[in-house]
Amino acid sequence: MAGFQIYGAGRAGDGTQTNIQILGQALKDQGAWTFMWSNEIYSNIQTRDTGFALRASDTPIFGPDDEFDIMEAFDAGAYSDEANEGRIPPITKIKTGGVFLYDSSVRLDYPNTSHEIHIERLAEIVEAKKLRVFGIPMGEMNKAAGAVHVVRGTIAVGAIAQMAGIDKNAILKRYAEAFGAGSNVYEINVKALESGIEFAKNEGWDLPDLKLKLTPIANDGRQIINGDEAAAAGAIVAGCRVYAGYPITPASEVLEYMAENINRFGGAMIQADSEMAAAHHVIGAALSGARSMTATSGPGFDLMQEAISAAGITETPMVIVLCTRGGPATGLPTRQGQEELNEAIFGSHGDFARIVLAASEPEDCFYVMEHIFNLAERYQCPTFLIIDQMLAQSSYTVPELDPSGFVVDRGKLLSPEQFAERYNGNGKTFKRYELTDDGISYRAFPGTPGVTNYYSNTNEHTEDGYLSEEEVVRQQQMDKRFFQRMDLIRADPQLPQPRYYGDSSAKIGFISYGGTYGPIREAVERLGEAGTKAKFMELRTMWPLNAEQAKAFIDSCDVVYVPEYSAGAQLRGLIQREVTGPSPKLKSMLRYNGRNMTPGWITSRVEEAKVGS
Amino acid sequence: MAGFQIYGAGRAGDGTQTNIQILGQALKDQGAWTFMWSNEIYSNIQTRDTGFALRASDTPIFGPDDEFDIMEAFDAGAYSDEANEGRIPPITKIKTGGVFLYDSSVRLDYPNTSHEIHIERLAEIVEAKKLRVFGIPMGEMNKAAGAVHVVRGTIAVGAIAQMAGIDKNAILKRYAEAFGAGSNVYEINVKALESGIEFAKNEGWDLPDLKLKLTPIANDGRQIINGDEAAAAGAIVAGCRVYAGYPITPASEVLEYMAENINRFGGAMIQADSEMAAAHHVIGAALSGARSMTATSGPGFDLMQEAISAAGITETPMVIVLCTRGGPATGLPTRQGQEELNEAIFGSHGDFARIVLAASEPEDCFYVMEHIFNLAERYQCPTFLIIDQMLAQSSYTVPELDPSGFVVDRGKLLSPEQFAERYNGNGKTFKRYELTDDGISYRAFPGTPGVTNYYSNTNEHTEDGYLSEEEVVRQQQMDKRFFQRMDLIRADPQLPQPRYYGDSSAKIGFISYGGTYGPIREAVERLGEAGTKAKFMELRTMWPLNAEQAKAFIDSCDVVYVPEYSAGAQLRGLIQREVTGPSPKLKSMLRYNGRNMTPGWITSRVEEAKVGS
Amino acid sequence: MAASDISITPIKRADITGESAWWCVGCGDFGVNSAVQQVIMSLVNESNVPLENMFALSGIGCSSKEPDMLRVNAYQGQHGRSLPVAIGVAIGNPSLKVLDFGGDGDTYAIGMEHFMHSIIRNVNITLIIMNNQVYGLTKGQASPTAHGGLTTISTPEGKKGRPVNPLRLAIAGGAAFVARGVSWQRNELVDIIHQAVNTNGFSLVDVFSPCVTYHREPGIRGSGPIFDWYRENYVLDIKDAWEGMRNQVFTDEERAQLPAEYDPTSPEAALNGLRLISEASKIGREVTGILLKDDSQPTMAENLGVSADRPPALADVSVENNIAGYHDLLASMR
Amino acid sequence: MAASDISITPIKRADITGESAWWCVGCGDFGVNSAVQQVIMSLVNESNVPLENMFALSGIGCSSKEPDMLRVNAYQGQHGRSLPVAIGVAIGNPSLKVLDFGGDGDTYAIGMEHFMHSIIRNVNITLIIMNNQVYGLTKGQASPTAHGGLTTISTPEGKKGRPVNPLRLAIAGGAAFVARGVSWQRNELVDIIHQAVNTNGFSLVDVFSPCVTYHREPGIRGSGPIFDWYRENYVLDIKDAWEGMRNQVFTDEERAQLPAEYDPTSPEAALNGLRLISEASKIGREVTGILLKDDSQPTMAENLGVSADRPPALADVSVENNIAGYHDLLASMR
Ligand SMILES: Cc1ncc(C[n+]2csc(CCOP(=O)(O)OP(=O)(O)O)c2C)c(N)n1
Ligand SMILES: Cc1ncc(C[n+]2csc(CCOP(=O)(O)OP(=O)(O)O)c2C)c(N)n1
Ligand code: SF4
Ligand code: SF4
Ligand SMILES: [Mg+2]
Ligand SMILES: [Mg+2]
Repeated sequence: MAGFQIYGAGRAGDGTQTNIQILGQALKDQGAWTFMWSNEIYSNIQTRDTGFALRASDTPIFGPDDEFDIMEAFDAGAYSDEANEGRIPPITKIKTGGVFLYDSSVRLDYPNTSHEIHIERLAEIVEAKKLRVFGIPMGEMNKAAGAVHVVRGTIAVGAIAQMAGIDKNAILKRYAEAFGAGSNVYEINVKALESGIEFAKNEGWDLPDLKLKLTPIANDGRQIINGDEAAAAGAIVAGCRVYAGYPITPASEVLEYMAENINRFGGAMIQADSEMAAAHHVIGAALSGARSMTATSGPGFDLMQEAISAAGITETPMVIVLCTRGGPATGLPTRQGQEELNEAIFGSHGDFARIVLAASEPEDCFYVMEHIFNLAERYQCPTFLIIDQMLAQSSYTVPELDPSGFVVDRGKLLSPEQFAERYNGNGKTFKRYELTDDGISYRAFPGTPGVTNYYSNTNEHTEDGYLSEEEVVRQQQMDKRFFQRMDLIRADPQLPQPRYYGDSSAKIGFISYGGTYGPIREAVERLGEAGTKAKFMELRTMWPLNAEQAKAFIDSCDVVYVPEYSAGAQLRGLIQREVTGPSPKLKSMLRYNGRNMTPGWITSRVEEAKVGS
Repeated sequence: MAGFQIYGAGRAGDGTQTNIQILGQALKDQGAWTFMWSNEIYSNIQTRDTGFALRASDTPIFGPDDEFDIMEAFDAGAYSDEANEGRIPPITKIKTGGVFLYDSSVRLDYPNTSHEIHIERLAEIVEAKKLRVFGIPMGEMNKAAGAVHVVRGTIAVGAIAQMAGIDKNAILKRYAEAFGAGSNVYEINVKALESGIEFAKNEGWDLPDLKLKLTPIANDGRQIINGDEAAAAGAIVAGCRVYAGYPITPASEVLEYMAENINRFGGAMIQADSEMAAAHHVIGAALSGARSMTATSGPGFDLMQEAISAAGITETPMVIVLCTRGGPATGLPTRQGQEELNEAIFGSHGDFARIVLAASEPEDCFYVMEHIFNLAERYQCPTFLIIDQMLAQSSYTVPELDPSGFVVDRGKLLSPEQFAERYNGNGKTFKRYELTDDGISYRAFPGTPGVTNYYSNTNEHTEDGYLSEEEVVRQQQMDKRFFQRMDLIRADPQLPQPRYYGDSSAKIGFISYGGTYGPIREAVERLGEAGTKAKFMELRTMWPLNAEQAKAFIDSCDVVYVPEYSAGAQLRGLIQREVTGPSPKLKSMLRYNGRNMTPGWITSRVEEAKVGS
Repeated sequence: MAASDISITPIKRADITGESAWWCVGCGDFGVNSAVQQVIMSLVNESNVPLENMFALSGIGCSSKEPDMLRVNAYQGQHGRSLPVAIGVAIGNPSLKVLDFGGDGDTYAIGMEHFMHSIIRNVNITLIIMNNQVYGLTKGQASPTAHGGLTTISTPEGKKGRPVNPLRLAIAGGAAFVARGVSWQRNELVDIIHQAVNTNGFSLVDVFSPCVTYHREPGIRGSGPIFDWYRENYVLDIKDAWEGMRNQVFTDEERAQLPAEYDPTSPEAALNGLRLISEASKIGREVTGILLKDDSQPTMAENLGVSADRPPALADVSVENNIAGYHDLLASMR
Repeated sequence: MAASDISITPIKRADITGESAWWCVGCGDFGVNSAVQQVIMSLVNESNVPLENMFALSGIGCSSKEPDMLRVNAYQGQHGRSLPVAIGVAIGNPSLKVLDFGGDGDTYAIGMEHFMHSIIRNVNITLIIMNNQVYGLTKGQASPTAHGGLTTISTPEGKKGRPVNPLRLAIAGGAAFVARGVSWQRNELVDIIHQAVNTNGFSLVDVFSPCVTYHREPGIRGSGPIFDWYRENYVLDIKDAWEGMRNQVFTDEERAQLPAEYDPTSPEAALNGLRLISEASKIGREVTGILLKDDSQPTMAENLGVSADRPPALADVSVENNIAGYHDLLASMR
């Protein structure tokens, strides 16, 4: 695997993000696999430090690497904690021998005004890290060219393209796409790009170690997509036709995607008044016969707990994409966290069947939507997909997504024709909660012929939906709805199965789920390369957890690390409950400061553990 | 232990409940220990079958017995499932040789109209159970006396008093209390009571086997109280001065108690617009410096999840009495359930410190409130008390409740004087989230001198409460708020300790919590009497669960039964997570049909297990 | 007939009646149920609305037992949350006739968020509230509509503070139809509900439906008398209210401008209605009748681009038939 | 001075300023913050309100960062939930001056339940909304106050359906004080907030506080222009509104009855205010100024029997001092 990682250190509103994105897209068109993410994104809107990062590789990647090869520095926030708020400046994350490319202008414009870079102040770290420093007076060049401050990033892209040998035309194509070929903005960017290239060329700058050997792809369909978009697209392909949601980071992209796209397919996007309303809209739409879903995060998920319980007892399919972030309460709203597993599995009052899945990268997000909707309708129960902030909001390059294989299985939802065939003229009566042999009752479409007593009830109810508190009735419905249903679910072959990586003979294991996948997989590879055999079990069905599979894996190990973004070690707790109990074999690797794991963060913890033992 | 159990089978609105209650109170005054509960109470208001029951004993009791010695039958609902809704008629629950005392009137008045008892229709069951049948034409006697239909129950009480030898004056005293001595209603009841006594005397009826040897108590202070009232009274004594709540079964009695009483002590009862609002009122009141709490049940608890998370990160003491009932959703709203343990411990998003306690009978409910409030303020975190519907709403006789021992420990809440001493004039600055040596920061009373920057924040925050997303800040606050806090809590000697019953050398164990206490304790005694040694560990601190204690108990057993009112076996899951993992030693005893456990229900399951093994 | 046979008109009351009654004898809700059934029969039998297209919803409360009293497609949901479910149904399939039932606690306390937003969004449903000033099902605590001074188990000293006035809020929010009925006048109630259902947009029918068990006025007990209390002390027919206001509040000149009869469809109806409510409240009365009818605003379904002809619930979701669209969709993310 | 020293008047702006600014340069919220600080200074320095008695709350949103901009006792809560917390504070200790801050999403979308009930209960607090028609913090989706047609990331085809009109709802609910300010007129805003705080009961100050980053009108970009858009296309001063309505809507006779200046304290203010709002909306405008001021109603604290002299927060909770009362309490349950 060859590749590099770039950090754009700027200030909200100064264009850093856009330019890095365009560079990433161009690299992808050239055949690279990319991963782009916000490394420092504050939950506020202002002109403060931001960091947007790009990793590119000649093989697929699913997360960030430990350190940065290149830092584009657009102001002093790159190296200094100016506001003295305990911020760790990004320059500390450049690797030894890395590149520091900065705007050497003496004065900067809004929004970077008064954050000019004083290169002499970094002498120490430059020395210590043996950084290769390149200064370009980007701001001044802009001014001279009569351009705007935000295209400084384009100059930087030009310089990097020149030094790392990235095709200029590939980049121009993406600027053209973003701004419209021939538009004024486009032309300004073309000039800026060229000036960056020229500057580097004139200075004779070169980065031979960062040149990737790539084979440009002739539109092989590879996509750049984040987890939210992938889940939203997958939902539409799976037949979701009512989306209801309330904006919340890191789930808003699902709502926005639906706002843009669902109506074309005959669907509706309801921007609800709250998550509580949204969850109930989902139930209502499901009752009408539509496939429906919502997406949310922690605080919004709290507000959905009552509706989830209602879906449970009324046996209404309810799909929720749960995009997790740092908690509790508002917590770290724009940062990484996996502190909602407990609530997804054990939240809501009362005992009812539910299914909780997890995805690990956008391709997975997309394809799992087929199963989510099928499972939700097959078992008529709340069904959740957990994706964490990094996965939800980072852009990954993934192979072309193929909608053609999706199968829409609506379970025991009777089409008007099926309903007529089953009930009409033969004296049989439809009962919403009929006790059937297979333990699942029929659903139907209200508004279609014969469907006149489709009654769902959050009270305990008889087979035909009427309120009942009789112990026999209760027992039967509970047995059907909970015990029998969970048994059926457990046996369903469409429950996403765990995936295993690494050396199956290894005695060091990892168990995890979600966006930790990329970093752990790489960590396992690196450990292997360094002579430490390791393996990784990626859980995809969190509930019901398949205890036998997990037990087999754990039994085959001497030690099992459980990396997760939760101080409460929620995944580990689940494994204890279902598989091992408290066990010295399980070792938590907890990251709860809102920052992403990287392969090295993981491997170093394995090393520490070794040293310790 | 000697005693008997009476079932009043009537119809909502026919006075059955009132009369049974009065009988119970009189028995208590005579020295009995009583337990009174609604055996059949539908979540609806109408003239349908109800059953109100009374158990009396010469030793303390904490729950129902298996079968009934006496049934007062006020209409045909006593023996027949008239509406054909799958109802199991109460007559099936009379014990062999029991008493069936019924209204033999040919026609009944509202609300029992058209439900007249046809004694000949019960010939079979009377025969099979060898019932002693006593008919009194209560309705007709009323009519003859010009009295009202609802005093039929008083006639029945009179007959029972005569047959079981209960002091008439003790009963009259309670009627006088209820209706005012000398009032018209009182006089009518006196006549009715006397006519019942006369009737039985004239017929020569006698029930020698049900005569209790009691020593009348000269007001030794013994109380008749349900769990809700006990918790509410305990809260006031513990210093609760703002109660906010929304009506919900089985928690409404707490609200109603507060409506009646809190204002006298300078407090306020806010009947909120919803549980969501109520939980946030509790936070607000706590910020103002008041001890505050709410009480709710499943659906309402769902609505509090976001506020709980807010209390978690803002380190605000928040007391919730969680009265559990049959779920999910509306479920069985007036019936027994313990399906909210998971949500109490694992609900809400994010990782934060919390404490979950359980009480087993009203005395426990009362005294535990001292600790709940102290723990909540000492550790500045959400603190819950779980009580189940039977405990919340049934009336128990308990020894006199003594407020004098309550200690109010407000933890690190600085009084105005303490605040002045600590901060004024010495240049020290108050910081709400100060990193202190003991891991707990100070609170203060806004509005008192010097308190001008008391800032609580649901975002991750600096020591002085300002929003921060920096990794170092986050890590410090999280370590303090979660890890350090949970360690402190675990070590607190005021966490209610488990109680153990039965033979400590037994190899058959029970672990449970809440209102199962009474039935299990009796089951253990009966098993012991029948030669099967058994013991019982009553958990009182559910979270953090003391794993060592539980492990020691489990290790000392061959088999551990876990009786609970939850199909999902939530308690057992918790034990697995914290103590054992899935273990063949743990055997669930699940009751999820909304009906109470009884000692025999439990012992028979032990027998079955023995036969099975 | 098996209920699932294609419904054949005319339907009879028994065809749309549930399995048992859940209310106290004498409860006002029986009157509401009876009117509702009559409206359904008339819709099906006279207006050719297929019974299949009826969809009833409710929250939790005595009033919310209404779907248990009926036999139609229905959902009995959570306390205070039937409106957002109703929105899901109405958007999922706009051809359904959505009737939502609730109590005054249900909708005006815990359900306030949804009440206001459903009005503002103008979702095409009819909301029927059985307003009884108490929380009936939880045994009689004061509800938000309890009048000042009402003694209940949660207001032992009498309710303090103002009641919620749902009509005022509905008018201010811009409901398409706003009316107050009373449960004891069946024909008027049938007429009101009928008009409500036939109004395109959000319709509120707040019905005084006395709780004979828990609503206690000093000196009054039981079913009959509480109805009398309402009649004698509490309600004011909109005709009389208008008449009274015309005569007492306005000058002669102003009066000349005012129509003799209150007209709920006039462009001034919103302001006139609010004014009537205020004037009535000054004498401690609540207006009954139709206050507002204005279906000029687009409904929520229209705003979302769905309709009875284009219901999301019946959208074709087969992958085959959508494949070109799906490929387009994905092609945009590269 | 250490903030915890007993506060000594006069305080300066710096004394009540937080640690850093959380808003985009040019954001309307800066204007609101500045006015709020001025009001606090004036309360402390001129009206002898101890700084200790200030309590600021907020939900979540850009606007809800207000407590981070201040240095006073405060709580930054959950999105949409600051009002019920404010109620807890105001009841817990009625001597506190409670200022609640929120956004249009915060309060008028997800917080609607609390908004309406806080008004109706007449809790004695001042609610200041920074109304910008968008969800700023979540990057620009349409909020409930977004005007028809507004294009945002969640309304790519332009917002459909009606906006929430908070003033109308507040008047209908019976708020004690209802006003609309604009963030770019500091003095007027200071005056409005000052009056709001000094009104006993629930006060709403809805402030147009433009989002310069996400509120995009066709052809308009950046900070200055969006303010101009508001000025030129959106707002209507209450003086002008009244003047216009007097002249255009009423007959000569009617006009003779109407005062020349709008009077927010008149008994007719509620209806006049509603009428003004309606008339303005007909020309696509929103009224600014003080619409209503009426503190004749008892506050929530009064209704609950607590007060600044009898605050639950400072009630004596020692067991010793209450023991007789506690014994009584328990004696009743035997
Ligand atoms: C979230 C939640 N809170 C509380 C309850 C308990 N509850 C059931 S019905 C009810 C009030 C009923 O009053 P109302 O809506 O006026 O209906 P009514 O019974 O008077 O017809 C309450 C509080 C509940 N089921 N769910
Ligand atoms: C329960 C919940 N839902 C959603 C969010 C995400 N969220 C944060 S701020 C916000 C909207 C902010 O809009 P507004 O209230 O208008 O404030 P503004 O930022 O415009 O000032 C949303 C939806 C949240 N924090 N909590
Ligand atoms: S309690 Fe009241 S509202 Fe409920 S059924 Fe009885 S009379 Fe009707
Ligand atoms: S995003 Fe808008 S509302 Fe938020 S700070 Fe920026 S300008 Fe203000
Ligand atoms: Mg009611
Ligand atoms: Mg906003």
